[in-house]
Amino acid sequence: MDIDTILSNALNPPVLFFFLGVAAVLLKSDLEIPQPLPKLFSLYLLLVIGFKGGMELHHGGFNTQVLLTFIAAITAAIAVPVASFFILRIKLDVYNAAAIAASYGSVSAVTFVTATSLLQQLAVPYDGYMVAALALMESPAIVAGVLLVRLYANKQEKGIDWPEVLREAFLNGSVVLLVGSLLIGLVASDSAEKSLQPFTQGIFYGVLTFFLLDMGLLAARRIKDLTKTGPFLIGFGILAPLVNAVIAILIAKLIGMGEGNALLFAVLCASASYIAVPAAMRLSVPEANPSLYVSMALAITFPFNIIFGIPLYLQLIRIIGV
Amino acid sequence: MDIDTILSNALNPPVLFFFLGVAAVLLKSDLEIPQPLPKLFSLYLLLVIGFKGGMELHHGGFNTQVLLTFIAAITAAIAVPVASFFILRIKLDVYNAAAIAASYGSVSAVTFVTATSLLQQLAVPYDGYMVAALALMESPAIVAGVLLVRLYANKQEKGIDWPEVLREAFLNGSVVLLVGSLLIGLVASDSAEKSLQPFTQGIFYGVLTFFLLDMGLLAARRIKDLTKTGPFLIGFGILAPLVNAVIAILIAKLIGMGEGNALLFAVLCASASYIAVPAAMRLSVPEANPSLYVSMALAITFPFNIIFGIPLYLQLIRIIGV
Amino acid sequence: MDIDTILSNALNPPVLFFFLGVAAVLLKSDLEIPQPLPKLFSLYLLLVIGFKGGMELHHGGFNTQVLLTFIAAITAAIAVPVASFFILRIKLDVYNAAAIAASYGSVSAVTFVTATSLLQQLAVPYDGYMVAALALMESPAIVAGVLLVRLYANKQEKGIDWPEVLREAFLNGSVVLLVGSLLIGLVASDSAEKSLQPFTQGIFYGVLTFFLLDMGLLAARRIKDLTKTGPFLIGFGILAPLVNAVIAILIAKLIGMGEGNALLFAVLCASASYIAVPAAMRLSVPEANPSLYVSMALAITFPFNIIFGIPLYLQLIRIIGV
Amino acid sequence: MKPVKRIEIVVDSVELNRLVEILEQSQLKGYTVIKDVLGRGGHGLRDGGDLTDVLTNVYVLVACNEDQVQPVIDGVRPLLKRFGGICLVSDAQWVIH
Amino acid sequence: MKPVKRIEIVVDSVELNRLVEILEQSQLKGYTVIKDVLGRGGHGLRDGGDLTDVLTNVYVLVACNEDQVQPVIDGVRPLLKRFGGICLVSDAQWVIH
Amino acid sequence: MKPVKRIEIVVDSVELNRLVEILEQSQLKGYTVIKDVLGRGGHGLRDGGDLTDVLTNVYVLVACNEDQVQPVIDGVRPLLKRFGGICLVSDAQWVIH
Ligand SMILES: Nc1ncnc2c1ncn2[C@@H]1O[C@H](COP(=O)(O)O)[C@@H](O)[C@H]1O
Ligand SMILES: Nc1ncnc2c1ncn2[C@@H]1O[C@H](COP(=O)(O)O)[C@@H](O)[C@H]1O
Ligand SMILES: Nc1ncnc2c1ncn2[C@@H]1O[C@H](COP(=O)(O)O)[C@@H](O)[C@H]1O
Ligand code: NA
Ligand code: NA
Ligand code: NA
Repeated sequence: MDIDTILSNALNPPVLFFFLGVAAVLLKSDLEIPQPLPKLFSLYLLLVIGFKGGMELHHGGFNTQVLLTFIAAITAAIAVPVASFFILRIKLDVYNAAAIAASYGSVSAVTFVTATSLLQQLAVPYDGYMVAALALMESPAIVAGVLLVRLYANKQEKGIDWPEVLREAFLNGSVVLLVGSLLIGLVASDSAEKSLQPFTQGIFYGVLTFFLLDMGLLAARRIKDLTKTGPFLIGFGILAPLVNAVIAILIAKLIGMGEGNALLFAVLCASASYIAVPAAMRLSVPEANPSLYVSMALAITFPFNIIFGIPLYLQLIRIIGV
Repeated sequence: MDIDTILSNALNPPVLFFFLGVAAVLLKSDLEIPQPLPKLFSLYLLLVIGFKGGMELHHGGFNTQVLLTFIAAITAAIAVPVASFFILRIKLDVYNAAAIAASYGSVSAVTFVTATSLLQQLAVPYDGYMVAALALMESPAIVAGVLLVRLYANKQEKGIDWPEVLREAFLNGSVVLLVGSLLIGLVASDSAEKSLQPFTQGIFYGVLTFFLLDMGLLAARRIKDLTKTGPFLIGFGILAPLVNAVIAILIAKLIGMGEGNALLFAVLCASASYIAVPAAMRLSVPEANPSLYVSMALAITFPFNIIFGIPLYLQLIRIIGV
Repeated sequence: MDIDTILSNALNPPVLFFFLGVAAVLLKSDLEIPQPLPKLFSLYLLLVIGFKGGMELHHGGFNTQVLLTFIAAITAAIAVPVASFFILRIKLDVYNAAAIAASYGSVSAVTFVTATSLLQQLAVPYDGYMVAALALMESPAIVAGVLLVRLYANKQEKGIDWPEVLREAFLNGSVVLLVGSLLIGLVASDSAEKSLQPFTQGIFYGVLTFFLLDMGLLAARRIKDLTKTGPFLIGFGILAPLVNAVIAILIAKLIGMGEGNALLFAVLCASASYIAVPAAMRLSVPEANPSLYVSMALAITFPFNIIFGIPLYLQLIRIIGV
Repeated sequence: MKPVKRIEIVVDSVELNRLVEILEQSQLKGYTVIKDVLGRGGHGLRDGGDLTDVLTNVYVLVACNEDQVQPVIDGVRPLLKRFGGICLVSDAQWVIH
Repeated sequence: MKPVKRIEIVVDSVELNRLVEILEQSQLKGYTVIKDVLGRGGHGLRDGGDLTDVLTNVYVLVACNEDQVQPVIDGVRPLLKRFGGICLVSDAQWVIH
Repeated sequence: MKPVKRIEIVVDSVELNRLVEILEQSQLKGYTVIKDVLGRGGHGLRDGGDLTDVLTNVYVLVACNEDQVQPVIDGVRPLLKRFGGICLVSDAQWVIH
C-alpha cells in the first residue's frame, strides 16, 4: 500500500481544512460557519460540477462506453441499497435499515468533487459524462428504500404516497440543480463558457476548500451521535464503502473504464448521501432516526472516503490495472 | 422578426438558469436558495454596476449627449408612472393603481445588467453614464406614486410624512449603494481598478447566472398570486413594457443615442422595480396589496423582458436605425 | 505631516466604501447587509490572511529577527491591557476598565489586512511571519483582562472557571481559523497555492472592499452608543492607538524591523478587537457593558486607524527612519 | 378585547407544508410561522447545524376562537403521532382593531 | 414570582421601527423581537421568499404590569388598523431575579 | 389534553449552553430554542447587527409539569441575576398524542 498517495491526498488544502474543522469541534472552539452558508457552498458546487459536466459532454459525445457506464451506475444504485438493507437487518429494524441502505445506495457530490480535484492534480483525465452518472445514482436508492419498507414493515401502513416519494427522489433540489446545470452546460456556447470560467473554474478550488472546513465542523458535531450508533454501524460505515468500491472497480475493469472514470465510479458507489436522501427519508420513512443515517454518512463514511478512500481506490485501480 | 436574436439571448446561461429556477418551482421541487443569499447577490450586482459605471464615466466625461440622456431619463421616470396610473385606474382602486404605476415608473437593475451582458456578448458598445441614468430613474416614480394617492384618494389622510417619503424614495438601500459605488468608481485610481478587476469583472457573469437561477425561483413562486391579479393586469404587465420601450426607442433616436445606450434606455423604461419600490410602497401606501405589484413586476414583466423584451428592443432599434 | 499619504489611503476603494457605509447610516437609509453575511466576510479574511501568511513563512524561514518580533508582540499583548486598565480605572469601574483594556490589548484582523493592502499598493515589502504575530496578539489580552478583574474586583467572585477562560482566549473561532490556516499554508504545496490563487488573491481586494462597506454600516450604528461612553472614553479611543503605535514604532526601530513589518506591528498594537474579545468578555466578565467596549473598538478606534492611523504611522516610521 | 385560544405547534420543518394544509382545511386562514427553530424532544436533539432542514423545527402560532380548537387538534394529532412535535393550547385576549 | 401581562404583537417587518417607538413612548423599556417571521392573515400570505422584507413579519413579546397594558394597546391599535397584524394579551408569572 | 406549565426564557445567546445544561440537570429533556432574537432590557439594546453573537438573545420555550417548574426556576435564577434576561411562567394545555 503506497503511503505517499494517501499522504499527498491528505496534504491537499481541502482535506487539511476538513481536519481543521474537526479539530475546532474537538477542541470545543466556538468556530462556526452559520446557516445558510453551508447551503450556499453546496448549491455552488452542484451548479458548477453540473455545468462543467455538461460542457465536457457537449465536446465528448455519446458511445457504447457511456451507455455501459450509465447502466452500471443505475444497477449499482439499486443493488447497493438492497444488499445493504439485508446486511443491516441483522442488527436493525426495517425502518432504520432501509434509510441507511438508501443513504449508501445514493451518492455524495462533495466526495465526487474532491476526487475530481485530486485527479486534476495528478493530471489523470476523466470524462464529463461521469457527472451524468452521479445524477443517475442520486435517486433510485430513495425509491428502493421506500419499497423495502413497504415490503418488509409489518404494520399495514396506509398506501405509499407515490407521487410524493417520486418527487422526493427525482425532483429534490440537488437532482434538479445538478441535472439542470448539466443540460445548460450541454447547450452553452464557448463564449459563455469563457465568461463563466473565473466563476466555475477560478474560485472553484478555494470554495471547495472553504466548504470542507465547514464539512469538518458538521461531521465532527455528528461524532457525538455515534455513541448511540454502536460498533456494528460504525463498522458498516467503513466496510460498506470499501466493499462497494472494490465491486465498482471490478465492474469498471469489466466494461473497460479509464483510470479516472474508474476512480469516480468507485467513489460514487462508496459514498453515502447526507443531503438528498435524509430529506427524502424524513418525509417517506419518518420512523427512521435521522441522527443515525446522517451521522453515519457525514461523520464516518464521508471522512473515511476523502482521507483514506479516494487514494486507496486509486491505488487499487492501478494494482488491478484498469 | 428575427428569431435568432431571441434564441441567442435565451441560450445565454443567465436566462437558461432563470428557466431552470422557474422549472424547479413548477415541478414542485424543494430547490431553494435561502435568505439572505438573494440579498447578497443583489447587493453585489448594485455595487459592481455602480462602480463600473463610475469608472467608465471617469474616462468618458460630460457632454450635451449625456445631459440629454439624463433629462430623457428623469422625464420618463415621471411620465411613465402618471400615464400608467390613469390606465390602471380603469380597473383598479387609487392605492393599487398608484403602487403598480410607481413600480413600472421605476427600474430593475438586474434587467439592466442582463442587457449589458448581452451587449458585451454582441460586442455592442455602451456608455458608463447609462448607470447614472439607471440611478436617476429609481426614485422619481416613488414620489409620483405617493403624490397620485394624495391627489386622488378621497379619504382625508392626515398629511403625508414627506421626510419619510423622500428618504424612502432617494435614500433607500438600492439607490445609496448604486450612487455611492458610482461616485467611488469615479474617483478610484487605475491601480485600484485593476486590483478590483477579478471581483468586479471576473466572477460577475457567474454571480449574475447564479442570481438569475434565484430570480427564476422567486418569480415562479409569485405566479400563483397572478390568479388573483386577473387578465387586465397580466396584459398590462406585458403591454406596458412594450409601449414604454417603443416610446423610449423613439426618444433615443430623437436625441441621437448609440445602439447600446438606446437598448439600455429602452430596458430602463420597460422594466419594473421589485426591490426599491415595494419597500417604499409598503411604508407610504400600505393600503396597496404588495402581492399584486410584486407579482406583476417579478412574475410577468421581469421574465418577459429578459426572455423576449431585450432581444426584441434591440431588433426594433436596428429596424428604426438609431 | 504629509497630507497626501492620508489622502491616497482615503481614496482607496475599501476606505471609500467604509465612508459609504457610515454615510448610509447617518442618512438613515435602509441599506443593510443582513446576518450572517458579515460573518462570511470575516471568516474568509481570516482564512486567507492565515493561509497567505503560512505560505510566506514557508518560503521565509525562522531567524532571530522573527523571534524578536514574536517576543515584542507577546509583551505588547500583555503590557497594553495592563497599562490601559490603570488609565481607564481613573474614570471607570473594574469590570468595564478590564474589558476595554482587553479589547485594546488584542487586535483587529481587518485593520491589519487594510494595512497590508496599502503596503501592497505602495509596493512596500513585509514578511509573512507578521500574521503569526497577529495570531500571538489575539489571546493574551483576554487572560490579562480576566486576571485584572480577579485581582481588583472587591466582591468575592466564586473562583474563575480557568478552563473556560483559556478556551475562550486561545481557542475562540478567530484564533483557531487564523492559526489553522497559517499551519495549512505552511505545508501547502506550490501547485495547491496556484490553484487557490484566484480565491485567496484574485477576489481578495474585492471582498475586503465589500466587507468595509459592511464595517461602515456596523461602526456607524454603534456611534449612537457613544453618547453614553462620554468624552474620556472617546479620547481614550483615539489617544490609546496613537500612544501604542508610537511605542510600537520605537520598539520596531530598536529590534530593526523593516518599514512594512514596523507598520504592521504598529497597527497590531494600535488596533482593538471587536470580534474575539467581546465574545470572551461576555462570558468571563458579564458585569462589563458590551455596548461600551464594542462601540469604542468599532466606532472610534477602527475608523480612526483605517482613515488616519495607518498613513500616519507609516509617516512616523519614515520620519524616525526605521 | 375578545377571548381567544392560542395554539402553539412545534414540529419538524419537513412537515410544515402538511401542517399548513391541515390548518387551512380547518378554515384557519390566520397563522404565524417561525422557521429554523431548534430543540430537543423524544426524537432527540435537533441542533439544525446541517446541510438540509432535516434537523430543524418550525414554530407555528394560531389565534382562533374556542370552537375552532378541536378540529385543529384532531387534524394535527396524527401528524404529531407520526412525525413527533408538540401542541399547546392556552388562553389570551385578542385586541380588536 | 409576580403576575404580569404578556403582550404578543405580529406585524409587517416594515413597521418594526414605528412599533418600537410606540412601546418606548409608553415607557416600556423591555421587549423581545423575533425577525424573519412568516405567516398568513387578512392581508394574504407572507412567505418571505423575496428580495426585500416586504413579505415578512416581526414577532414582538412584551412582559409588563397590568396597568401598562392599556396604553400600549391604544398606541398599537391605529398601527394594526392601517398596516394589519395581530395583538394578543395573556397572563403569566414573572420570575423575580 | 393535560394541564402543563409554559416556561419562557430570554437570555443572552452567549449563555445558551449554560441554560441548556441547567434544563437537562432538572431532567427536562424537552425544550424549543429560537436563535438570533433581538430585544431591549436593563442591559440595553441588543440589535444583533454585529460580527459576533454578543448583542443577540435566545428564546427558550419549555413545556413541563407543574412540579418541574420550581427546580428550573431555582436553576435559572442565578443565571438571570448574573447575565440578565427574563423568565415567564404561564399555563397551557398539552395535546396528548
Ligand atoms: N417539553 C417540551 N417543551 C418544549 N418543546 C418541546 C418539548 N418536547 C418537544 N419539544 C419540541 O418539539 C420538537 C420535537 O419533539 P419530539 O417529537 O418529542 O422529538 C423538539 O425538537 C422540541 O423543539
Ligand atoms: N389568527 C391569527 N393567528 C396567528 N397569526 C396571525 C393571525 N392572523 C394574522 N396573523 C399574523 O399577522 C400577520 C398579518 O396579519 P394580517 O394583517 O391579517 O394579514 C399575518 O401574516 C400572520 O403572520
Ligand atoms: N419586559 C420585557 N419584556 C420582554 N422581553 C424583555 C423584557 N425585559 C427584557 N427582555 C428581554 O431580555 C433581554 C435581556 O434583558 P436585560 O437583562 O434586562 O437586558 C432583552 O434584550 C430582551 O430581549
Ligand atoms: Na453510494
Ligand atoms: Na420602468
Ligand atoms: Na491592540
